[in-house]
Amino acid sequence: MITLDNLGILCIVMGLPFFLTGTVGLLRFPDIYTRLHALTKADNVGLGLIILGLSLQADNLFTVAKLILIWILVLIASSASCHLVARSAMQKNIHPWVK
Amino acid sequence: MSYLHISCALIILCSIAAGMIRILSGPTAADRMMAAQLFGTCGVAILLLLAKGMDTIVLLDIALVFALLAALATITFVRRAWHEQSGVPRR
Amino acid sequence: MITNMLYSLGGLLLFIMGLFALIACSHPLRKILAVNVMATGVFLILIATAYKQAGAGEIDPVPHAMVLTGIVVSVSVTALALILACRVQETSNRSLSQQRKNDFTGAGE
Amino acid sequence: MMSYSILTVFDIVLISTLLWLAWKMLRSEDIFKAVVLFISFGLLMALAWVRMRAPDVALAEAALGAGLTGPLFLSALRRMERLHKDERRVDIDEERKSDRTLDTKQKEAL
Repeated sequence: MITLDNLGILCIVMGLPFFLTGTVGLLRFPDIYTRLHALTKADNVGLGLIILGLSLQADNLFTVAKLILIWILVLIASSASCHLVARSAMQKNIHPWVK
Repeated sequence: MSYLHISCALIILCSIAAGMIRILSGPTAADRMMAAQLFGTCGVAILLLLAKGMDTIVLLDIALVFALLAALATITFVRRAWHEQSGVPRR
Repeated sequence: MITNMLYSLGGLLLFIMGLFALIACSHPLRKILAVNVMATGVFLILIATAYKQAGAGEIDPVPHAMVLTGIVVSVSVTALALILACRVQETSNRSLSQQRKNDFTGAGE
Repeated sequence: MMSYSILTVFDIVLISTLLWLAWKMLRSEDIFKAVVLFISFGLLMALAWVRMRAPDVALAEAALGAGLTGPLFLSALRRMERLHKDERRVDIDEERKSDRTLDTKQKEAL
């Protein structure tokens, strides 16, 4: 039986592998740019799935609005800092990894 | 109290503890700082899950503060503290 | 009850670690970090004494107010200590290089 | 009872991570690594306050401990390293000057 609550649980559980993938990428990838890529993308998608699941389980509309606001803020902050780190690394002549 | 949400938060906490290895063994300063950024994102997720799991809706405000201030440390790092090995090409 | 014990033990260990590093390390920045860790350990013990489980009644608000004040005071003390450490290093460096210069040119004699 | 036990597991993982972080922070050789570990330590302390049902303290810790103290330490580190570099540059100049005077003395002797 599919209710809104179970759908939320499904979304939350689906968000967990993205976080684990982000951490594995941070640990295993060879240079700064690939690590930035793994960290910023995978974690934000995982957070988006968790927020989707929590919004499906939320009590009122105000909580849903706050959750979505948190996600937008995390997206802005993490993309801005990722861009800054990558540009600064390029300016410091740190070359991307080639095979 | 919800069993599922707290165990999901526990899994993300284990992922944070694994990300600490990158802080300890990062070759450049930027790697260490990126791991701190991972702590910020995962901390927001843990706070959201605990807000549902422990039935305290106040934690959403703390997650908002986290989301705003986790980027501040990275920006300060890039603007003011990153000056190692400038001009040295690195493979 | 086990949660109180766990967090109190963690706070105690943090305090001991900070005290050890405060005595053993010589770099001023690391001494400031050690004082911060010690303060965190004390806060953790204070909050752990006030903790009660979800259904076990209201939490005592007095330790919370003390810890809140303590966090703000600790941040201002840290800022002041950092400025003082920078100034100490600046002054000692200048006097050191001045002294070396005097030794080299023989002006100090 | 089930959620109580999972919360205890959460506490144990959180406290052991905090203690490991503090130990590595205070015993690391590199001072920049210690500062980054301190920022992460502040973020995890906010989680510990949340777990102790003290959201007011957690809000203050997230804003001050993680958001303000980290940039303060980074700025102070930058300033101290710059001072250190200046001091070293003065030393190198002095060494060059002493080498030059030695050279001129040797030439005069020749």
